Amino acid sequence: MKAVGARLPRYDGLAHTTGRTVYVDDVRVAGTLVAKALRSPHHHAAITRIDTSKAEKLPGVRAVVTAADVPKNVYGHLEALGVPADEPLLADGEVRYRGQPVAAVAAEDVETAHEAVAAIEIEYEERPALFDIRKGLDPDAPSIHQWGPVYPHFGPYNHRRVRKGDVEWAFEKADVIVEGAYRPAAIEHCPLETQIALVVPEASGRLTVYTCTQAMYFSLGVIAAHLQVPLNRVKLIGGTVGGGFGGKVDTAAETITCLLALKAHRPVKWRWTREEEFLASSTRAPWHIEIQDAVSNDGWMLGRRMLTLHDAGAYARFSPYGLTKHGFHHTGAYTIPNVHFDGFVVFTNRVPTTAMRGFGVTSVSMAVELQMTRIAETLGLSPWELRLKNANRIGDTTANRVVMQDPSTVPVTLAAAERVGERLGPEYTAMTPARRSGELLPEHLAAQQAPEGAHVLSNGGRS
Amino acid sequence: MRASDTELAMPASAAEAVEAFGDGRGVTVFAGGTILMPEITHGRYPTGGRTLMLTRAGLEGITGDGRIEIGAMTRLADVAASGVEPLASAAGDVADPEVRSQATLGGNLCAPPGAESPRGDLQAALLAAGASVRSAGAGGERTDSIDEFLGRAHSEARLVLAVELERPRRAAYLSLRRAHAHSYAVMAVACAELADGIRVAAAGVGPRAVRLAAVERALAGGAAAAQAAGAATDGVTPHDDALASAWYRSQVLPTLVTRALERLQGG
Amino acid sequence: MARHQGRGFATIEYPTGMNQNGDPTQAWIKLKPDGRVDVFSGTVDIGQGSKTVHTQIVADTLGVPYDWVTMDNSNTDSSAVCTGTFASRGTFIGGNAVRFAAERVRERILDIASKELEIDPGDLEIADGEVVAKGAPNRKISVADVAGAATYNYGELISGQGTALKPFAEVNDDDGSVQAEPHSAVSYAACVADVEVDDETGEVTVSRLVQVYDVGRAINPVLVEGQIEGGAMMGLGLGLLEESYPHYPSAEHRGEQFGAYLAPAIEDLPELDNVILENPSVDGPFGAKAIGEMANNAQPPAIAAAIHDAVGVWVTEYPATPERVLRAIKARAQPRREGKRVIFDEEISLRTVSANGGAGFLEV
Amino acid sequence: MELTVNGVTRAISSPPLTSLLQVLREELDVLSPKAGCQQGGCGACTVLLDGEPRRGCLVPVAAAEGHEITTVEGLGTPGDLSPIQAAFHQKYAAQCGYCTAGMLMASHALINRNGGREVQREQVIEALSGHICRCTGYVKIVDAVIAASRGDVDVEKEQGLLVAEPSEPAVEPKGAPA
Repeated sequence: MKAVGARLPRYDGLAHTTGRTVYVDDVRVAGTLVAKALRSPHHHAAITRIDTSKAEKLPGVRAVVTAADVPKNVYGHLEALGVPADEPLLADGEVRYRGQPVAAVAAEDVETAHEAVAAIEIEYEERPALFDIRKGLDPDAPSIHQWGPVYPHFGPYNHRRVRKGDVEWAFEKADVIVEGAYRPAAIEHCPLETQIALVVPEASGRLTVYTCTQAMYFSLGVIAAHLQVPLNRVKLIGGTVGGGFGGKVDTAAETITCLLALKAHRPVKWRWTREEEFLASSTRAPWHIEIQDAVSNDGWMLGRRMLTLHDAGAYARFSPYGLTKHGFHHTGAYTIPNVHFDGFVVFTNRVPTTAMRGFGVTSVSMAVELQMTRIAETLGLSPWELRLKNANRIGDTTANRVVMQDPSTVPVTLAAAERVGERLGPEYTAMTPARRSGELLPEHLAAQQAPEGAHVLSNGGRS
Repeated sequence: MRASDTELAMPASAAEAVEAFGDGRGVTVFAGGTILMPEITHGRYPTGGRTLMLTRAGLEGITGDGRIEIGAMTRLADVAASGVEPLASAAGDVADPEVRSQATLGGNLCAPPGAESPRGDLQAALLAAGASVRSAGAGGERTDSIDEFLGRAHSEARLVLAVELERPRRAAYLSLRRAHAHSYAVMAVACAELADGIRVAAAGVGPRAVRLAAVERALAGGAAAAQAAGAATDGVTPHDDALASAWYRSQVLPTLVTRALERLQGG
Repeated sequence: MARHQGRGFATIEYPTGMNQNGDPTQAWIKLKPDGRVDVFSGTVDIGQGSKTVHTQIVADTLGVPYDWVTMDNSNTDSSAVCTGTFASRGTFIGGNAVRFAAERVRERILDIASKELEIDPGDLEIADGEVVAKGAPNRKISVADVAGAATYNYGELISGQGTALKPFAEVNDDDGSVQAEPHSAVSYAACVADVEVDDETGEVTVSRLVQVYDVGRAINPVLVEGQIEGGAMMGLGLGLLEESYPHYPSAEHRGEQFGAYLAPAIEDLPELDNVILENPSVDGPFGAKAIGEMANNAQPPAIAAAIHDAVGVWVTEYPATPERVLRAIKARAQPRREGKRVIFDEEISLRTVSANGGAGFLEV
Repeated sequence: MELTVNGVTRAISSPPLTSLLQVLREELDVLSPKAGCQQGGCGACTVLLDGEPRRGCLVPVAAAEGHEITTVEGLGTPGDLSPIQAAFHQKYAAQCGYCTAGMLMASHALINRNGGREVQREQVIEALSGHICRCTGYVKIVDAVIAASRGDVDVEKEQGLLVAEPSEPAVEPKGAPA
């Protein structure tokens, strides 16, 4: 082997360092129009009137589109995974977050596009808005989503459940119960390249879409679904992106630009300004996480109850997926035999939240790891040894019954301790991820352990 | 209106600039452009049909020794290199070297309050230094104290020509900022010992910088730094914005004042 | 002025590939008549370097020099399905797709070489662009000649396709259990943060981050470092700086300027000490696991723990802005003890903040 | 108006208050400067005016007339890299590449200003303090600028692909499952 493991130069390094990498904004097509959007100034409002006729008549304006122009306006990014559609491409009768696109224009130049947006006549009737997920089920909470305050489609439940073992036993047995609440904030992806699309209508009727998407086939599917065309009517050109971090998994600019190009019969480019990016691009979700851990005085994690509220913003987008992933990983890098997890996707009048680096699990790490440090502090134990003692090991099972085959909690923790000169007891420094036995396999962990060779337990745990 | 429709004037001297400015009605003054250019790019051309670009008006330069005059178009990079404290430290604290190479003293002085964060990073230093502002406009040229000028700012149109100040005996400047060149400082405190005593001013505690008169009185009465700083929030009404809350500003202002005064006194 | 040092740490895990799987990446590869290799895959390079990594995987799977391989991920006509660049799936799943395709191509090369050399394909191997008989190094044919022979003598386009796909893992909605692994591999990391806290202003400075990552196999170690370093700064942002709504939940304050959004800047850069472990995964390409997404997960809790170590307060609302740290220092909140329960953070809890004590969320 | 970009003087028809960035990209097809924010906040559009770094989005083209403007296109080409470009390539200082042009121009100016001496880490941090990179964590950018200032970069080698060098794990694997 020569290439694998080698410090080979970047495939695109020379292009990057000579300014020759071609991003969407660098593609030049003659006759390209400029797109701009009319966005909601309100967090929550009914649209009582919209009239685009003055904008359409402005010299230099080539297309104006609203919800009425979209073949299938309401589509869900995760319909294939069973998440029903709830989000309109262009707002129709109602806006649910500030910055939500209501209409878009394509014009010969940017100043005309700005004028056209300003010439669209629109009237709103403001409605009460909700921003605190903890208040989503308050009796007086405003009604902001057609599904109600929380996403209701986790099978028969309105929340994602993870249950394993006997959590009542664990809390009964515990010497100490440590409770904490953790609140990661909304975060911008903030790539240097803002959302952008350039759409060229071909003579054949196909659309060529220059895209900054992180997910070419995913975006192809989303565009084709909104336009109600087969996949061969749209060609995406991309693969080179000026930073994504999850925000460009959303198909943000492409589809509306397609509608404008189809209506104008001209190439159209829509590059979001940085202000639009900060105002209306999706964010990492804010979360509210409450943990109760049942622990023994000698540092065994006996059981965990965890409640998570995930702020979806105004529409579901990927939130049910992210929350499920969060629930699957809610024990972190540790084996906890008895767990009871409930997670809710709560709607607010914020911009829809979406995937971002570590989606669903970053929030687990932020909550669970600080909780682990707290537990160690409360029990008067070393935070290193608490983690090593409860570390994932080969043959342990996760909260959702997956058998661990190559866990590395122990090697990474020991390597970090060694690097900073942390002195640990010999029983810890000698640890490996090998299967539990002896003192590392107390009675309460025996039931969760999988037989040798098993990959998934259909029914693991104490019960 | 469209920026492309504006009538652009580029006066070649101070006199031409004053004439072109007239009474300032319908005129947008373009100094360094660090605030104005993004507005133009985003289709928000501010006011009026005429833009007065001062780039070639010869309004830059730092002259004098005891009594110092700094031209309105002097770049912050040059102010920062001037050694005239506390102005130099304040100028060096603005944004990053590229912005400082373009932003001007006059532009900074006339910057309207930002929607999301404070602006006018130099105001506290100018207040502390007891500067005066020479400007033109309706009624002709005149010189105001910085306190008067800021008090009337945005209620009348003035073309700033220069700032004048006596070099303070001692001065100190301290800002509280996140380590981000692109972010405005949360708060800044400047203090200077002049012939008639110590002046202390703070930026970031209101829409524009203010003198901390109660602190100055306490110092005049012989109070030690920390004791005088206890009065820092007297008459100050901090605000919430994207950088910090009013609560935070109230809590930390005395600390910042103490540290600035200790720096002033400790050398 | 009172500055306090503190240290905290965290250990984390992160799965590879889409949660519950069902996310294919397909790739196909063809040879030009001189043996040069064209790879078509729809995996988007968002800067992490997937083009480089996939090229390395294909080069070694085929046994040809790296610079023989051309990667085309540019459009949906020539590339087959790739679900996308997310869920840390680029190296593991995208890499497996190009690996599987390259294995097919390798079989075709050996088959045709076998005809040319009149040696059983099982007795041939490919290295440095040459097909060589095992144990008889002078009996060989270049891959270029094999490709030429395929094109002009045998009438064959040497090509191969591969798909990396794990079947969708159904979830039991009653208890969250799954019937198949809901991911492809799990990566692990630990992070130690050293901080300095100013107890009068609440300002926190991260002076050093020590980070250990188990990536299975570092296909390109410098690109792995790049993910670790970039992730460290993003994690620092999550822990200390960034917030879309600085006065959350007051939504009027989602800023629209860089001046109000504190993406980590070069001035925030602490000393970084990175360690890469290579405990190979069972089925990743050359043993690789994931690195991209997990890289910003460990720093925030390590920093928050370090703040506690420095000044004795818990800041559990991220980011730990100067304001939050100062409020915690002023409040010096102690947990409420009730029997064996030690209850922190009551003031921000659902029971306190919601109008009905959390009814509907709690105890369902 | 006329504008001199990378040694070539061309007539400009954009209105005088158009940003230099806009003129470079949309009128002259000089594409290396990027419109990262157009607020002066990110540094992706930094170009050189008479050798000094300026934000292209903050300079009106009227104020750029009469000055020599240099962009990455004027620094070097894939077959003829400047030292700072070679260093960025060799040190992997670019990931997505969108901030790279601005970083290169500011770094190039810093090294020139420093008159052939090795630049110090603090100088790099000061010079690049207004430049946002969301990918790299800046580590390799700092390394690249210092290396370029020292002449510690093999420009010849960077014209093509590097020869593979085997890597060593930083720490021996331990506890690997059988």
